[in-house]
Amino acid sequence: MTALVPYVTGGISADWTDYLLAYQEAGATAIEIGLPFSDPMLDGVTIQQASDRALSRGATVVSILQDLDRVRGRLRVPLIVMTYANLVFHRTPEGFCRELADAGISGLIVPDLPVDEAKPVARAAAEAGIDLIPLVAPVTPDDRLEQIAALGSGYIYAVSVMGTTGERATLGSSAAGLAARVKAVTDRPVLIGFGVSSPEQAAEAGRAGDGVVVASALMRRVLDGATPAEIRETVAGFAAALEVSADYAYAEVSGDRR
Amino acid sequence: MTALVPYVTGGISADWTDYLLAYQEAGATAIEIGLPFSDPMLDGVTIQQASDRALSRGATVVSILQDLDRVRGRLRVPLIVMTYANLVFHRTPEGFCRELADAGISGLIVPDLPVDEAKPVARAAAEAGIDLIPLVAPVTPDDRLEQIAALGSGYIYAVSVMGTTGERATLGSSAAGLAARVKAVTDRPVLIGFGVSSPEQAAEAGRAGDGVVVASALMRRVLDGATPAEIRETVAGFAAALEVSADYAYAEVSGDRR
Amino acid sequence: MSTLMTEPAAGRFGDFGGRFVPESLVPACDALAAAFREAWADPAFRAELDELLVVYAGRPTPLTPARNLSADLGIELLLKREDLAHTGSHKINNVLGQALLARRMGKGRLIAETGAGQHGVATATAAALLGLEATVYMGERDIERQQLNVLRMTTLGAEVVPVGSGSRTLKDATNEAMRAWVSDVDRAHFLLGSVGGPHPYPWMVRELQRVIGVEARRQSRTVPDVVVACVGGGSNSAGTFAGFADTSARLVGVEAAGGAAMTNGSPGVVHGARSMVLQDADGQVAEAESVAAGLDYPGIGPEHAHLGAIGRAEYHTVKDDEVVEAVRRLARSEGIICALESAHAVAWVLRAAGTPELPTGSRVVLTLSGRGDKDMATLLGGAS
Amino acid sequence: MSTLMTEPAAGRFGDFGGRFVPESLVPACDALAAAFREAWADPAFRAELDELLVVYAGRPTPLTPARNLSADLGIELLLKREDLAHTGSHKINNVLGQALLARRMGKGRLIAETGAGQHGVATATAAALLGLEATVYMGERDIERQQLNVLRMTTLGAEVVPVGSGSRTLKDATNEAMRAWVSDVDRAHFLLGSVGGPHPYPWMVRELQRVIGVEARRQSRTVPDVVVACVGGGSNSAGTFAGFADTSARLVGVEAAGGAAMTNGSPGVVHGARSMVLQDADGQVAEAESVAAGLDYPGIGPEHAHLGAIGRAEYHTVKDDEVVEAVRRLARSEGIICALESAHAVAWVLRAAGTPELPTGSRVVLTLSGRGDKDMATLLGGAS
Ligand SMILES: Cc1ncc(COP(=O)(O)O)c(C=O)c1O
Ligand SMILES: Cc1ncc(COP(=O)(O)O)c(C=O)c1O
Repeated sequence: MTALVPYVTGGISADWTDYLLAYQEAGATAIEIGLPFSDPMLDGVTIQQASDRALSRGATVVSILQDLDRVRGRLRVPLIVMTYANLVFHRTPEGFCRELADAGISGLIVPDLPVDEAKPVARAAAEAGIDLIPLVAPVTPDDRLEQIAALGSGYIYAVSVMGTTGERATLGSSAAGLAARVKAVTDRPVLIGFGVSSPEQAAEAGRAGDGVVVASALMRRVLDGATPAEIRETVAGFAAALEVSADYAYAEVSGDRR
Repeated sequence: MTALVPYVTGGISADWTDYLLAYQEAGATAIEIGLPFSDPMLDGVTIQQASDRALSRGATVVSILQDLDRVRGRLRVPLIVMTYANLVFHRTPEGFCRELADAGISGLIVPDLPVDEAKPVARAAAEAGIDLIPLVAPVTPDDRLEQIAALGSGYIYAVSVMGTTGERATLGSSAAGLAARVKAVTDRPVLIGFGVSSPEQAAEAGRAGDGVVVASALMRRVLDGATPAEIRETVAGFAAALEVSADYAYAEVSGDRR
Repeated sequence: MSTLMTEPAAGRFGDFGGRFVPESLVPACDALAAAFREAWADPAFRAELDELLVVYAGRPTPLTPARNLSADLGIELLLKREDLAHTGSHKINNVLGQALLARRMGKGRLIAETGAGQHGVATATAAALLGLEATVYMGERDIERQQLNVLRMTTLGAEVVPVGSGSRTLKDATNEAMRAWVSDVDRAHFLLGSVGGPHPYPWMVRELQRVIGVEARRQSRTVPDVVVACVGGGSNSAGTFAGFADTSARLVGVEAAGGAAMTNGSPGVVHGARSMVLQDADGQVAEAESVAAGLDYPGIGPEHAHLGAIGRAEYHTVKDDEVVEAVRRLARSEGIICALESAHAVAWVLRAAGTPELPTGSRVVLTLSGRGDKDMATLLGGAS
Repeated sequence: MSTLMTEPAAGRFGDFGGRFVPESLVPACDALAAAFREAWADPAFRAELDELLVVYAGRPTPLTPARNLSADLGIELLLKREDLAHTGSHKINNVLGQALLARRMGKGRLIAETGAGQHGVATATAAALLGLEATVYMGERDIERQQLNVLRMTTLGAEVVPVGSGSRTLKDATNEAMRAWVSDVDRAHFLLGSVGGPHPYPWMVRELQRVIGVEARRQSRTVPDVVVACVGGGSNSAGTFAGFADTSARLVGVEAAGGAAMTNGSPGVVHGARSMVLQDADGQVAEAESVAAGLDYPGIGPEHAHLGAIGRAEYHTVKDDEVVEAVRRLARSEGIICALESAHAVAWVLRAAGTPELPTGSRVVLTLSGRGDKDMATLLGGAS
């Protein structure tokens, strides 16, 4: 019943799109693709390194979106882009969202775009038919949760810990509370992310929310040289813990329009 | 007619008193013995090095004066001590002058003891029967020359250049003028020193005053390892240029009381 | 002219500013803005800060007539001497204010980024004085070239954390400091060193640096023709300009040629604010490259972007070799060894004096943002 | 009490002082005494100096309450902040005065000795400002441990001459500077850095440093119980004491244990004056040994010898390890990194506070003679 959204940094290797296929095979409900940014303020060491590697391989927004052509026919799960505000504004919110839509992306997460600054992007995303998935944090007060719940569409992304992305020994204790607070103000599904490092943690998060994002735990292995086939096993472990099946999850996922 | 006063740093070598004999044989009229001081403010590099070497050999006022015992019987020329004020005051002017007198010294030069500060030393020297030989410089005004000429006894030491001891290519042009100015205010004989580096310069200085002190030019050779016999030749060269004979000079020298 | 004068609504300076931070930091930024707003209106807070600035930091700093250079250049050059402030630069003005605020907010820890190390030293200093912990993030490249300041920070009891990512300079140290803040937002105050970052920083830091301009305005007696200061993030210039915003004086900011966000940048969002940014065609932030670690930064505070856009201030660039020469020239003419950062302002004056850019006879107030002790090793390296 | 107040007749402070110099220097010393006497009585000279001290050197320096240390130690400790003066120490007060005097006397060149390099930097600074040449003599050992100041001097355009004789420290640099002066006495002014040397130096330098004490006296409002300063040659302490000579305050000078002329020396004649000197049985001057280059000197100014002899001032010693610890303690409690020299005064306070030497509740004015940037490398070396 719970969505599993594994993450990959776009352009991290020549065959990076194979990870998308692997994730899908392993039971991903949707996939988050990071468009690497030079200054990933909210990312821990793993995603920083992944971003650096992609950038130094020459990855750009355009090249990453073009790479998707290689797998478009085989991908059935929705793709969500996660990137920083500068890449959005640099191409203008309208232009950027249109490019995403043209590439078959259905959702957008911008971690340094709080609700107060999000209006132009929300408008552009809506026009392009893309879900702007807003983030909430453990420290977000209730009145502000309501504001945020009114922003964008699709999931709400609950940041489970006060900190950057990155693996952690235990899931932030605030995750469950935060998810419950979100659910109290909105019907939108809640994705839990940041530091979901093991199937056990994923299961725990899955009980609190409607889905989990797993990023650093996968990218650490990718950086260490894991092949798509190897990563598929890892993701499958998360899927098993979450008791998701590819088909089921696929039908559930918000923003799925293919 | 002109006195030749070669200099040696007391204690510079184990056999340093042999230089005294060599100087005498070569025609010295009198000999200046430096009692080394740690901070020879008015000395150039050569005498500094000579002082350092003597001090690091362990030379002290007492040891140097004792060394003179070895040659006392053979020395006919007067000995003049040159040292800095601290060594004088440290043993008290009275004590110091008495020690000098006991060691057969007949004159004392203290380069950092201007007339204004010299009274206690002058008194002690007179009591001990030692000539306090005052210094004058090219910048000393005439009225002050008179004051200085009234201080101590024996020679007046005319510093030929504004500078420290040390060899120079030419004799200070101020030497002759200074000597003449001294002679205008006193009948005391005038010794010219500082930078008399060659027999030619000595001859030039000799025409202006009543004697010359040769120090760095000799100590440079001593530091470089010249033996007493070698140094004797050097001093003889100065004596020849000055047309002094040992006997004649000996009879002339002030303060000779042996 | 409301800019340089009041609190900007929503942290906006025209098209620039704002607050582009993770949601995790929004409440902290809000709380900080509220706390500063309230403290800044509180005479007791102002009195405590003013007392520290005077009895501790050595304010007012003098306005020194640079008589020899003035004669050489045919202008009247007055130097606002932030090099004489405690710790050796203007950074202490901002730091004392924020540190007092942090204590008032009940924070036990200061987190700071630093480039040249002056801001880090000032932070370590205030932390020692007020009994707070300090963690300072500094790029590895800056640690190498500003060794002296690293030693000072550790002597003061601060922890200096080397940052090895990216260009290993100020930009990356700032990323790392913000990450550290997210992770300890309850207990820690992020003591940002310049007029960049999310609201309320650009406003708050400018207000805390306003003292430079207010003093200089009073000390210069008549209004100068030109007011000039170097621009890294832009805090010493913003503080200086604030004192002259309502006069006829031309406001000139001088950037490092290798870090000239105003001159060579385009609008972008970095470190929490929309401003001018050096970036590539894709929107990746470029690495700056300047001999002055404190200006080795691809961004600039949003108020400067606005002042430039509306034409109230102008921005010029000078090259590293002009800067090194300016340090020497000022040292030999006036006996003042300024920081490489500050020398950017001097270099522009040296080049512009007697040209239409800075006509003969101009009266110029130049903020010397810091002293050059920290740069002696770099200068030597550059000279040999 | 005439000492600390008026010009001493014949340069005598009781049994000490005088002028033990080569005849070649006597007229120059006479001319200098006359010139200073006249300038010091000339309101125009005083006004020019005072202006420079204010607009250039950053005076008055603050009197900073050391609140944390005071609370820890149970005393009231006030720090006179010479570390905030331009160039980083009290040396600039004396140097600006003598440099103006040199220019007034038509001299084109300054010759100076330096230990820690602060006096050399100040001299190089004044020379640049007034368009004079500067030659600074510095012991090779001090050149090694005060690299930063060597770089500063050369950046300012001064020639730094290494002195390799003797202990290769301040004593030997002073000998060499005096030799250089004899050789260029017409054109050069010997800008002595402390209250030693032949008349008029001890008097003149104390007068030029008097500003420290006068300011501190005014700033401290009530008379403190104790006034304390470190003593190398003794200029910052003499200047400080001068402001409190006519009060009931105890005057305390703190020497380096390895260079304690007052505590371990005997009367002697070095560098032109009779004073207390570290010397061996034969009267050879001893080599001092201190972690602080500026106190690594076997003598002391003659007025201190006199103040000690008559009991008006007391002198204590502290050891190198106490000094290093004092730098750290002050840095961590008050956010001030002082010079190793200045830390001697701090170290004494740390040790004495709460003992009969410095009872609880005492009000203490301590002159912090300089900042510690120059010593960071030494501190690091000592720590590792
Ligand atoms: C001396 C000095 N000046 C200027 C700057 C640049 O900062 P800002 O532009 O904020 O004044 C720095 C930064 O480290 C600095 O140390
Ligand atoms: C900072 C500082 N304090 C003190 C001294 C010692 O000098 P004085 O005893 O003359 O003040 C020096 C000398 O270099 C110094 O640099």
